[in-house]
Amino acid sequence: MSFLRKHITVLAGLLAYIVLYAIAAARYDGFLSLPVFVNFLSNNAVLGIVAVGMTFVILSGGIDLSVGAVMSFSSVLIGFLIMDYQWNVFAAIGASLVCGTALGAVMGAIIHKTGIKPFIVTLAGMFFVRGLAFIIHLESIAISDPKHTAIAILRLGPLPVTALLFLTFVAVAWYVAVFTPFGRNVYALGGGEEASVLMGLPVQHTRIAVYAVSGFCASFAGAALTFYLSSGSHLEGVGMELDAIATVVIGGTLLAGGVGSVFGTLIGVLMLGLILTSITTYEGMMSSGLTRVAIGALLLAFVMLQKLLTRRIAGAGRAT
Amino acid sequence: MRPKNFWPLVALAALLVFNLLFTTGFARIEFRDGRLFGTLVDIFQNGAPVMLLAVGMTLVIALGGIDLSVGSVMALSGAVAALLMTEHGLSVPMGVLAALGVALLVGAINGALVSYASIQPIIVTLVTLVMGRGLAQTLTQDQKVRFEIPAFEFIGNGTVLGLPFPVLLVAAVALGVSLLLRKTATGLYIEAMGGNPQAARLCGLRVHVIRLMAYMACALCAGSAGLIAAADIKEADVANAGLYLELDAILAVVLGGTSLSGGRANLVGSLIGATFIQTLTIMLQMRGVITEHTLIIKAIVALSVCFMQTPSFERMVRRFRPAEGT
Amino acid sequence: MSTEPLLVAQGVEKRFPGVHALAGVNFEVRAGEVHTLMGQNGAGKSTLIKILTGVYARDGGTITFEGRDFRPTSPGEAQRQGISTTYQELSLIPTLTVAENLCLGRAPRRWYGIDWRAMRRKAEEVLATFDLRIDVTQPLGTLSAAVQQLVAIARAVQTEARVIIMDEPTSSLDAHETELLLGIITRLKARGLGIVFVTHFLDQVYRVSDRITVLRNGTFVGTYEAAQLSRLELVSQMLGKVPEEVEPALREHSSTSRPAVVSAQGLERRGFQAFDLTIHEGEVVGFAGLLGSGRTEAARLLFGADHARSGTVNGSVPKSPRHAIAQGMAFLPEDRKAEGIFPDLSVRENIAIVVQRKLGFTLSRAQQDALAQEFVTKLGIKTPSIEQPIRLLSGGNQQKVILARWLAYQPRLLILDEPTRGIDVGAKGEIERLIQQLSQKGLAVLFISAALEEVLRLSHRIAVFRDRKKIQELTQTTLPEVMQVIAGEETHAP
Amino acid sequence: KQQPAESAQQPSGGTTPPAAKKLSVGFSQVGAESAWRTAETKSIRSEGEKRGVDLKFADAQGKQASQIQALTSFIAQKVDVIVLAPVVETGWEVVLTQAKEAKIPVILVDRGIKVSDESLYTTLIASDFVEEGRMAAEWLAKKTNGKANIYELQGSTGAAPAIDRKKGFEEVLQKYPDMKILKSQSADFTRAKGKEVMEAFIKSDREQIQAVYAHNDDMALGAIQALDEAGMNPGKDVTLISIDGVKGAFEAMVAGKLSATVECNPLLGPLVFDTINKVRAGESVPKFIQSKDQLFEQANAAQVISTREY
Ligand SMILES: Nc1ncnc2c1ncn2[C@@H]1O[C@H](COP(=O)(O)OP(=O)(O)OP(=O)(O)O)[C@@H](O)[C@H]1O
Ligand SMILES: Nc1ncnc2c1ncn2[C@@H]1O[C@H](COP(=O)(O)OP(=O)(O)OP(=O)(O)O)[C@@H](O)[C@H]1O
Ligand SMILES: [Mg+2]
Ligand SMILES: [Mg+2]
Repeated sequence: MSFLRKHITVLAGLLAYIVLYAIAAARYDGFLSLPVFVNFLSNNAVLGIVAVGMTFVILSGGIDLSVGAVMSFSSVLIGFLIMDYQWNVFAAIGASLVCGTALGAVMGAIIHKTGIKPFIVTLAGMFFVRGLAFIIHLESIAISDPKHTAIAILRLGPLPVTALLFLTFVAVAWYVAVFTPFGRNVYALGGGEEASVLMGLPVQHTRIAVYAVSGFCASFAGAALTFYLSSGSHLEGVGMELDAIATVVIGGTLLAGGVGSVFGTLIGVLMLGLILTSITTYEGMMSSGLTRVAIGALLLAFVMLQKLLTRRIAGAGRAT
Repeated sequence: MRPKNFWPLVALAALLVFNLLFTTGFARIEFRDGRLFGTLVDIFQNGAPVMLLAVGMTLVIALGGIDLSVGSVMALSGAVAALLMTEHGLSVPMGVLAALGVALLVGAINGALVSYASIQPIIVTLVTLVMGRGLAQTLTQDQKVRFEIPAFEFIGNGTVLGLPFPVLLVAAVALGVSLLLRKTATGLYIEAMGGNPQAARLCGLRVHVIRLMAYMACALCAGSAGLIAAADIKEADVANAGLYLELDAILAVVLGGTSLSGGRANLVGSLIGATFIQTLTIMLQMRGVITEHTLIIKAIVALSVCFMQTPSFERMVRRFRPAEGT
Repeated sequence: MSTEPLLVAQGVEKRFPGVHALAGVNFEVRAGEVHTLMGQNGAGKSTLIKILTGVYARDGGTITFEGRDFRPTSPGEAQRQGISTTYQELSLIPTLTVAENLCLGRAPRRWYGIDWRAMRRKAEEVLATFDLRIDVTQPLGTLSAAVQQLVAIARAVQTEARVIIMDEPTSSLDAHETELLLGIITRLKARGLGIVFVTHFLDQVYRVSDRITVLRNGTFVGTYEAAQLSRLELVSQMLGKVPEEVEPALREHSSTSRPAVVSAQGLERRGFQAFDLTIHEGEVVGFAGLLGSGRTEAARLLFGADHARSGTVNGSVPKSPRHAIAQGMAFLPEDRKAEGIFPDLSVRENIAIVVQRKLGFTLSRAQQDALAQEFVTKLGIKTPSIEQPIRLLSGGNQQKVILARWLAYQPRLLILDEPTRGIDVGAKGEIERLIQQLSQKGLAVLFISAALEEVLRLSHRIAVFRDRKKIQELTQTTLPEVMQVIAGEETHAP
Repeated sequence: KQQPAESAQQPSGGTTPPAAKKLSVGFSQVGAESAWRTAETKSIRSEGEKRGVDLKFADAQGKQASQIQALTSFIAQKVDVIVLAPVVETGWEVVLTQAKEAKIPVILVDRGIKVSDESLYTTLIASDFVEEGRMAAEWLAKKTNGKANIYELQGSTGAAPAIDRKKGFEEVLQKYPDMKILKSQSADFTRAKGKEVMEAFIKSDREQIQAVYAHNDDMALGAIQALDEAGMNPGKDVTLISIDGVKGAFEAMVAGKLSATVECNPLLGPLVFDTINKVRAGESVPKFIQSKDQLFEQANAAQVISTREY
């Protein structure tokens, strides 16, 4: 099968993104510049890292509603350990990664062992983790630690550290999804759970690992958030799960599982960022209500455009 | 085999018994100013919006879909009704009809996009979630719309024969929908579609139309819930009405035993689920549990109730109580 | 020939709610033998296989593999121990490519991970042994049921297994592919593998089997040397009674003077050449052709299940299955799991749904019960109750339920795409008799089956398809003649 | 084509820009979650229009990340001044450093932030939430002679106004051993939740409820409704005090239901633009400009109500 046919949704998404970016660039001055684009990457890095983890979960046919809560929890934990207990930055991040991964793995194990639907387990997980975060520290915590600040202002060329982390995550996730047996098992699990069992694939390990990966990504996103905001924040994660799911799905990954790609998610993240930024900040004087209407409309327009392009390319591909 | 809804009922009963015994004031019911008054009434009255949402959501979920937009539809219908009645002087019945009409329209958009444009339901309804509340905010110019219209307030606060009107409304809607599901072919069609849409098409079902109707019914329920919510506090609060209630509704449906993958509708279960959630909420409020703990308790309780309905739990029960009589 | 037994099961027990699926079943496979499992639908064959391979846990009995106690907890474990299986219901991943389905869990690796190119080459090689030259990078789900079945078999065969179990591998294969498979089985046997084979086709049983074990209603009837068991004996062991003779004769060519029920003109879609077809009242028309020749496609076009680019059926463009049904057509699809059953609905609901649609909102519960009960009895559907979810029925019984669904509707034209797939000999006879009866009463039937004899036996007229094109219609023909037409100029070795 | 900033020239320090150029201001608002918030937005917007300012408004829908995005794009668009109503107190260092490097003055409204370097923002125009809590407590103590069973309706968990108003209130209660908070529950700053939580309180502790302290007016209004429905005279048998001073609260005071409200003035528009002008003219401004908070009781409610816009 041709490259074109195989990656059709991603390509269509990319094309749709370019079209919308071009429209925005024509409309707003200075939109078409490297710093603005880099801003997209770094401003959406936290969401992006969460979405990368979510991609695996959705590919496996599941869903993870706890990511936003785990992300905030981990940022609060990092802030708490650094500020209240004078932990070393790396130790604090390490601890939060362990916690996030463990939380994910526990949820995965519950899902697998009891057969309760992921939606419910992770919804309960969301409540639980949010409660836990409030118990650790009721308020958001400002982090001022020389080492932490040093990392926060790191740059590689034009790329700030959060953007760098995001791109690294995408690259690694792509590799894992395409070239490792674990990645392929995730696709298989999403394509057919019963069949995966009958084919003798390690379904249990895969499922637990998928949620652990998602927990890991979410807690890493929490760490990225502390670099981005220099604080551990309760608020940022609220509603993030829906954003993450949206980016994954508009990136062409099927919610039913089995079909999709990490690059699709990258495009989804950039797309959502483009829509939000252009509407809320470049479009200027608008009411909150109209802002929402416009965001929704653009999102829908993108999805429709992507659908249309997919059909067009598919049609053209078959004819040749 | 245990009777349907056995475990959700057990869980609800356990919660109620606990509260009747240990939560002060929970058991008290009085008759005052021509209405029943007490926590048990509050559970149903305050839970009415979520129950309505759960009824509609059951249909959509049984169909293999999901509707995240219900909370926004609540805000929208409340705002439309309040605006039309206050600023445009429409009569209460007309305002209510118009609000429900707008809700139906949103449902139709959801259904049409899911069905005819075959976009994934979660995306479609996420878009209407964002846009619906946005539209409501735009219509009201980001303001709360206050009103003093006794006939409208009746929807949220009125009583008939001592019983709160919202409770009666929920009962009527639930009865209607359950008759529709049980006594007509609708239930069969919806469940068939949820189980295997391909086969449903080959059996000659109007798959698109059925889907459209289900989303419209769900939005209609949400619209009614929105009216109750607004009437109850005498204002349309576009920013907060129905916020995050879609999650409560889905939780209620799942607690009641309907599978999120579609194929089966369990309306009674969903109502039990909604009652359970509301009872838990009120209990935590009455006992003065702090929010941090509330979240954790909710998580654990919800998981446990779901666990009670899984085969693994059934197996555990059987192990503890080795087969009698065989 | 007989050597040490590889896999031995003794007194195996399995209960499901309401069903005693296996009651003390004994079974053994030796190295270098083909051991066939026979039994009616719901006799417990698939259940036994699932217990042998760790899908279900057994409730009782012992199993040893190569002399050691064997209690696999998952199919994966059974595979690692050396038991490779194709299950009755297709158990592959439709969203992954053909190549991946073949290699999943054992993909060729290099230092950087999975070597996709090597995987593709390997897949092409393996499929070549089945005469299958397809693009292995397309998603499996886009291919026909037969190709998917072949991929599943290829997957099972290419492993380093000592026992290979195949649950009705030939049910959706054509003569040619079946030949290839039987050849492969013979070769594997010669390599000293133990092979467990399940089929409802007696010819195949006798072609390859060394021994036959018969199950009836979950009980063990006996194990026999194939050479010493006559067909009649075998069938009567399975049924528990001497079977009635199935009418063997070719059918008389009916007169086409009766009114046409369906007439299609110039039906066409991309890559499928336009064809005409008329079916009259009381007539049985058979479709013959090789795998992928387009029989299913033609039937789907007729029924409106796929969108036709041009052409008419009964004077109007076929729009949807709905319209076809309104015109009195019924369609039993070939892929039962994907397009036939509503898995969570009960047997009753699965049967009632089409009738219900015809009657709108009016069918009462009592009527549904009566309807379901009638067909459960008439078709001998084995189920603990009509309220059992259909997914818990055995494969053959599911097929009967779907057939019942359409019969209950009393259509004027019944399109049957592989209706006897996975149905036991007894029931097959019943269904054939039923088709004959109904067609005598005026029902028009379009019959598609991989078993050519069956097509010939039932049909008044046969339409032959090749390369997604209808080539010829035959009346009063013989098996060799049909085979020649199917194969085209170069005659196929039968 | 929209022209966010006609000239690429950067506004520098105290020099006034050419008269031809409109002053461009970027305003990052939290959202539109309450009447108070929308009143604030409206005030700043209408004042901006009145003065012919090119005001860019960005609604962050309650998310700090959106606010940071808004700020970075304001910086990229080279606005003259940034007005920020921060959703949280922490996490502003990086982006404010960027603003400082771009020499764009930042004016904070309605809430302070925690930064190590105070020079990152020019000034803060806000109310003092802790002080509001103190005022409410002092008034309640006076009114009840230092003896009351108090039921508290908190704002959203973790939100700064909720935390500070609770803190200020509890601080003062220390002085009055006979004033006790018996139950305290979050009601998310909304009327519907306020009513619901109050109903639960009534059902369990009906006889003990003497005073209700709500972190905002909306919740108090909900509570009043619950008390009314339960036949317990709010404003007479139960003393209610809340914070914000929205119009609805004044109506309730006139009706004798609400006992008092601490105003937290959202009409910051004129003050904000006056300050902007001062900053651009090079005048020095104090680091904290406290907007005037005032306590209103039933007695003076009727006079003030006509002047309430929100
Ligand atoms: N998971 C299950 N739950 C309940 N009953 C089951 C289950 N699986 C199988 N059965 C029942 O067990 C019996 C044996 O089924 P099985 O699938 O083994 O039959 P089979 O011999 O393979 O038939 P076929 O030829 O139709 O494939 C049937 O009556 C079936 O309904
Ligand atoms: N929607 C489609 N688009 C493109 N090609 C298709 C489509 N459906 C079927 N085909 C191809 O058309 C050919 C005919 O398939 P069809 O399933 O009709 O064959 P068949 O004669 O019924 O054989 P069998 O059922 O034994 O596989 C196959 O090569 C199949 O891959
Ligand atoms: Mg079987
Ligand atoms: Mg076919």
